[in-house]
Amino acid sequence: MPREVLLFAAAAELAAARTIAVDLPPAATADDVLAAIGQQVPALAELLPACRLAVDQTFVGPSFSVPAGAELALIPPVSGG
Amino acid sequence: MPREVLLFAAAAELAAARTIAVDLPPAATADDVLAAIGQQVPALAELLPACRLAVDQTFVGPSFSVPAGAELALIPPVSGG
Amino acid sequence: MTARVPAAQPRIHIELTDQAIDLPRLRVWLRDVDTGAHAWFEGVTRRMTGDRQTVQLAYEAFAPMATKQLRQLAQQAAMEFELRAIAIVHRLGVVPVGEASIVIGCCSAHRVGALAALPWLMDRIKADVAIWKQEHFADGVHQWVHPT
Amino acid sequence: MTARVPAAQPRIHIELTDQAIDLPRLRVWLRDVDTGAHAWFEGVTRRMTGDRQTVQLAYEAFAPMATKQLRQLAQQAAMEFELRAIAIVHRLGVVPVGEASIVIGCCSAHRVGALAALPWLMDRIKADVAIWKQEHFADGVHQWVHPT
Repeated sequence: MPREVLLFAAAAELAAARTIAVDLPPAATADDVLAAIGQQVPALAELLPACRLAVDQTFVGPSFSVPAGAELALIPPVSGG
Repeated sequence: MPREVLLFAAAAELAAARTIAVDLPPAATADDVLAAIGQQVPALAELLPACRLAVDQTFVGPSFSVPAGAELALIPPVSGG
Repeated sequence: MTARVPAAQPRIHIELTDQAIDLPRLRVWLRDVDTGAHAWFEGVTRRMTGDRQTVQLAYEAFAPMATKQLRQLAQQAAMEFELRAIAIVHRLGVVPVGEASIVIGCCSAHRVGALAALPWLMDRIKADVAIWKQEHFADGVHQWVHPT
Repeated sequence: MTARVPAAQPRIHIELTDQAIDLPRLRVWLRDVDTGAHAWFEGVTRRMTGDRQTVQLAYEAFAPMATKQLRQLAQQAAMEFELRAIAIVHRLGVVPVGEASIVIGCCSAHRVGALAALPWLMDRIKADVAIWKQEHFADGVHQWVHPT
């Protein structure tokens, strides 16, 4: 099922897009989401190991099970302050 | 020989004076100065153990030998900031 | 009855803005006659990084997430350091050299808390809050900063 | 030749004043486009100490000694924390509730130095600098504060 993932900063620049759609298996984990992003958007592959997934604006660990309808965001290394 | 000692804050209030004169032996140490103050101004005796002596605006240790003509100041516990 | 007045809830102000940060206005907001210690940090765009000259920085945020994170950090800091008020303002978009990208102000009854809160907050903001900095150098290069 | 420009001497401003401390003016003085981190501490007369209400504080200094001590501390802090500028202003005489008795501002290229300098300086100022505080309580008592 296609799910939308929000992109920011370097990730948005590399993908030349603010959002991408990825195909996820049912009951996908955060790791599945990151893997799907790498497969479908090769331009992001190099940055991906440094990124974290945020689900509904909260960082989640690799085995977190992504709920249906949740907002997904790829968070590259932050540099605010 | 009489030497002038500057007083501040609680010490000035207890002595009801901004300066006092104390008699010092020749080659007096800082400890000699403090002892002389205690003897000559009993009102300061209780506060004295908490005070430090400053010679020419620098704290000195108990055995520091006080030069002739140096400025002496009794420094009660500080509370700036 | 001489019941103690319970400690007031800490006041918290979180703001993302594309305008210059108005520190004097924040000082008025922070004012509190029952706190003896007020501490401030301003992170400013500096001209030189090593031998390289910066023309400007530009910040981008995932605004709802960054706001939520900053609020949580402010609440944690208020508890941990007994702060009575805390303001965190981050500027987005272009921040020219000499202007502030972030201002944090906080106050507590005694100095230790307010002073310890600032580095604690800055470390966590730089590690986790969904804000990104793009550096524009005088040599024409611009790049997203990836902290090492 | 690509010789490094040697680090500039740190700028230092030490002031004892019987006027309200003008923080905006100090911010202008501290400004430096080559420093990314500006940190400030304001010590303010607070209303309550435990259950006791303070009406005002009054500060007295051995001014030449205090000035010399503050300058030495500022120089040490500048070296230890790689500060590029540092201002320490202490108010003397009456300081009403809500007004600042001391303001310290400093700046450095990176945040760690400027933030670490403030508690370092405050600890030393409170331990050693020849300045004394007299507390005036609402119940009519006034007393010299002797830190315990």
